[in-house]
Amino acid sequence: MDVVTLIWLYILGLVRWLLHEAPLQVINFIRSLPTLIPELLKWLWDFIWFNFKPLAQIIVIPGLAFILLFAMIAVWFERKFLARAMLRIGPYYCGKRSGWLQVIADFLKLFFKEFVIPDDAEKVLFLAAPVLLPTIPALAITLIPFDSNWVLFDAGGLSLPVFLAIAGLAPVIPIFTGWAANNKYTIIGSFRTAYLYISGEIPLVICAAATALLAGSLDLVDIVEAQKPIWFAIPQFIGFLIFFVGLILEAERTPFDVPTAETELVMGWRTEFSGVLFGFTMMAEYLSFLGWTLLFIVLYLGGYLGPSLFGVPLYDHIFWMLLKLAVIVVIIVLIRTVYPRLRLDQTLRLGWNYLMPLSLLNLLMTLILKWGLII
Amino acid sequence: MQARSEEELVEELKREHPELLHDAIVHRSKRVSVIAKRERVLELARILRDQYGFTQPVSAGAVDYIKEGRMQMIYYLMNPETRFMLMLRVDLPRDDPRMPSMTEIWEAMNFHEREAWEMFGINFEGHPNLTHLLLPPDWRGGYPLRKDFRGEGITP
Amino acid sequence: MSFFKKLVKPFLVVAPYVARSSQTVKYPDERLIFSERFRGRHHLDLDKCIHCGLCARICPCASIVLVPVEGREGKYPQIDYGTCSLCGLCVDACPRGALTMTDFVEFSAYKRSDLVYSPERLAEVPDIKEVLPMLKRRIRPVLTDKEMKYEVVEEL
Amino acid sequence: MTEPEIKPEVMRISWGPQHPMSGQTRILIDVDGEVVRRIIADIGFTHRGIEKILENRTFIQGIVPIERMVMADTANIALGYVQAVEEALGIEVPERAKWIRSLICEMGRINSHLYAFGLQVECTGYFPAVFLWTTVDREVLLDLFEKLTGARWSYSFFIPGGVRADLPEGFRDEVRRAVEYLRRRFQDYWDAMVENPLFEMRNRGVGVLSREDAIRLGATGPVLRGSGVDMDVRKDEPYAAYGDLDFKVITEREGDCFARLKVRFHEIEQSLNIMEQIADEIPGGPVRTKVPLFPRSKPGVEALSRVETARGELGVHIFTDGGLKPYRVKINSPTLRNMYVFERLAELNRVLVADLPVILYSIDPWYLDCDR
Repeated sequence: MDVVTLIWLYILGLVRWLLHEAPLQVINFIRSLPTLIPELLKWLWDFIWFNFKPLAQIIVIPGLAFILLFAMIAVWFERKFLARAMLRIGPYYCGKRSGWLQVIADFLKLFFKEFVIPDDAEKVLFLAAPVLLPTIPALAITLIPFDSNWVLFDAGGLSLPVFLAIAGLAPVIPIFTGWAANNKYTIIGSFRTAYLYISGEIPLVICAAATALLAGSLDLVDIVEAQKPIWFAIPQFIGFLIFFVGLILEAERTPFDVPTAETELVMGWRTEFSGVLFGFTMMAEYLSFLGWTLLFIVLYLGGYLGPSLFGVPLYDHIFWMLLKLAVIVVIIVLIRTVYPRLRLDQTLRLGWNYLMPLSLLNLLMTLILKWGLII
Repeated sequence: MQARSEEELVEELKREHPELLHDAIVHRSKRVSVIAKRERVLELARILRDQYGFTQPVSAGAVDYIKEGRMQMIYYLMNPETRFMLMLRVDLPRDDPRMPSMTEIWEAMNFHEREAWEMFGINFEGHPNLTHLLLPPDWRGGYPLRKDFRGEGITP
Repeated sequence: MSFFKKLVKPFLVVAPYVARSSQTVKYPDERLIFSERFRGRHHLDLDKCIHCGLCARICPCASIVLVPVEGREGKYPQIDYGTCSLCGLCVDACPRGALTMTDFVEFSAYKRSDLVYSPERLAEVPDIKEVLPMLKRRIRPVLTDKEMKYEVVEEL
Repeated sequence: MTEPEIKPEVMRISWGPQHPMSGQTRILIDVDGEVVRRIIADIGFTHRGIEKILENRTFIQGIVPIERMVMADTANIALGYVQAVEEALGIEVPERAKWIRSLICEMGRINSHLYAFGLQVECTGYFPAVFLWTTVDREVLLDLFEKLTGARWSYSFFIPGGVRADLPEGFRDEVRRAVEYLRRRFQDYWDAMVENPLFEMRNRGVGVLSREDAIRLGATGPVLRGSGVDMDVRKDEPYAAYGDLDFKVITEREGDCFARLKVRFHEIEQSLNIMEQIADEIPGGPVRTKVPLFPRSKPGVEALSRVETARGELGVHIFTDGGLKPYRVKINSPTLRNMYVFERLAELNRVLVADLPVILYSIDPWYLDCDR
């Protein structure tokens, strides 16, 4: 048989199939549709849920979008709020009186500005710092539970110590940045950072340990769940206050912004950064602020738990977390309008002489409380 | 040994230390001038500070009398008790303007003497740090407040 | 305990300020109404000027020069606003009141030579809409109370 | 200035002129860790040679350049010069003009003190509210200045023989209203700032200057009065209308930055009292005597006038030679004296790097005044 005959046979067969069998199959398919569609949707949902939920977490909450949005809103709010306290208007022309576009404009300006690397700087370290700086708090934020099953990084029941360990890495970078930039202001600023972190972090860790003790778990989700009867802010009032002060101290906000004291050290360890490098360090500041605030909410203010009426929680949702975050941010910005900066020695005295003994006292009280509960 | 009024102060100064000063004048109330001899001005200054209570230095500056060929260095001093302003004047020849530094007695004359040095070219012997104060360190244009100073072509 | 009281008190003082109206004048949109004596740029009445040149002599900044005007006799003052300090001594010195001061303070120009105002230019008073095209309303400073210090006037 | 040698164990930091808080000067500090071992003030960045400029201006023209010495406090500076000219030329001033001069001087003093106040707050950290509040409240005074003199900053309002114009219609009521307004505002300053415990921590016991040291080092103005010496030219040698006015010389014992701040704070209160007194009791009469536009001096006259500016005692010593211009004008500026005190403070106290801006702004430097 030659090729032409073969083709003809094939076409004939096709025509026969179309006339005899295809209509039946179409009818069958249409008949089975009502059962098929839910199956299809379920498959699609499972596919999205299992494959894209981590992706959504990475991108939306607590991922990049949330972090960037938080930094933007915080910057905008801070500028506008401070301006109001100073009887000014604040950003006005860029974005219809509210000035919200100003933040984006500033970000674009920082992004496209030329950045300068000093001649004598240690270039690798100098350039590594702005990259590493936002990474550490961002990594720590992944451990925060935004809902009972909304944890990006499962640390196997050890998320609190892992958080503290990661956050404890943060001061290392300012220290070697200050050295790498080869500037006198940066070196003084970096040493101040070292002093400050040590004095602030130890009370924080002790307070966090007390909450873990009270909850009986090192997992942040468990700690939140343990707050269902009552938020830890009440049984641990001393720890709550210490953690609040320590959080401002760790985030380097006024009145403890000693390492970047503008009136003394120009910009502290950040003096030599410009353009996009400076933008990254600024973002890192807001990120570490965000990270510590979230931990504060999780440990003391009941995380994602809603307000409970007679022990029955109303509705637990991410929304509560964000609301609490907003309240804390407002309070910390208000503190900035009201207080001047403390000196380094006064800050250290506060850390070692007051926060540290008080946090130990708090731990002791928690132990006694826990012991009493067991008995 | 406080003098009560301006006239008494001047009389007493003239009577007690005629070898140290040329003249002493009362301008008006609370304004006294003493014209000292250049060689022994340090002794007079020490007496003024320790015995007459002129412990507060105010300022110092010079005047260039080009026609008379002299420069006059004026130290403005203050007595915190009586609130008299005393002007201790020292006449210096214009071609050789040098005198002992007063920083030994009134420490705060440091800045003012540095200024007089760079503006008038008066040499203060024994000044701890006779460098430019207001003018740039590489200033080579002469002495700006002298009357024969011409501003052209001296910008460094 | 008084320490904590003191610690909290600044919050109570600062917090009401957040709700208070701001004191900013949004300049190109709003502009203050200046007082009667305000010393802005000059206005020259060409008919009153008697070419005496007192304004040029008394000017401390030497920014007034007498120049001839086309179609008129005598010389009239020309003011260089690059150096003028708006002290108003020329207005005081003028024996005939030919020079007066308006409340225009907008001098900006692209060239230095544009800051030199000829007598003809001084003689004309510009329209505010030409000087500030964005201007919408003016503001009158009033001292009423804590809340409000500026009162908005819609007229132009 | 050529730099002195550096010891090997210290680090020298050039603090300014490109620094957020240094102003137009360079301050070299030798630091050993956080402790400042030595302060070297390298002034002269804004030297304009005002003394030489004045030799080339007639007596009336000189008012304009000398006013540019301190922009926040032009009235007092101009008064020093004008009084010296009047004394050298033998010009009488009518009584009403003297009272108007006092009024403007006191308003200028409040203006300058408010500025100093705001800066001292600014340098203790960010603490942004109060600096802008003082700026807003200065507007009240500036509006008054504008109504009276026609300019908001450098008025050129005093001329030999009086002032250039009388008070405008209804001005006395406005002064009274402004005084009322400012008094009310100062309560907020006191509560938010002076009584703020953190602010007190930053200022108390910092940069202490004892009474003896203040006199020995030639401090002046609020720095001297903050150390407990009640020297005030307005009381010692009353000029303008100060002989007839009732006010107190404010002193504080401690001699630290906080004492200087409190001296300024209470001096503003005194100035407000004086403003009210003047508004109530100002006598009538002419405000200027006839003085030729180009007065000719007598040869060989000299006149030293002293006035109390916001920063301290200003002396203007005019020498004449019989021409239309002064032969020499010597200006004893207050900031130059206080800058020397600032230089020595590191030796008298333990000064930390963080205290440096606080101490610097507690002496209220105005570098244009310092460099002239």
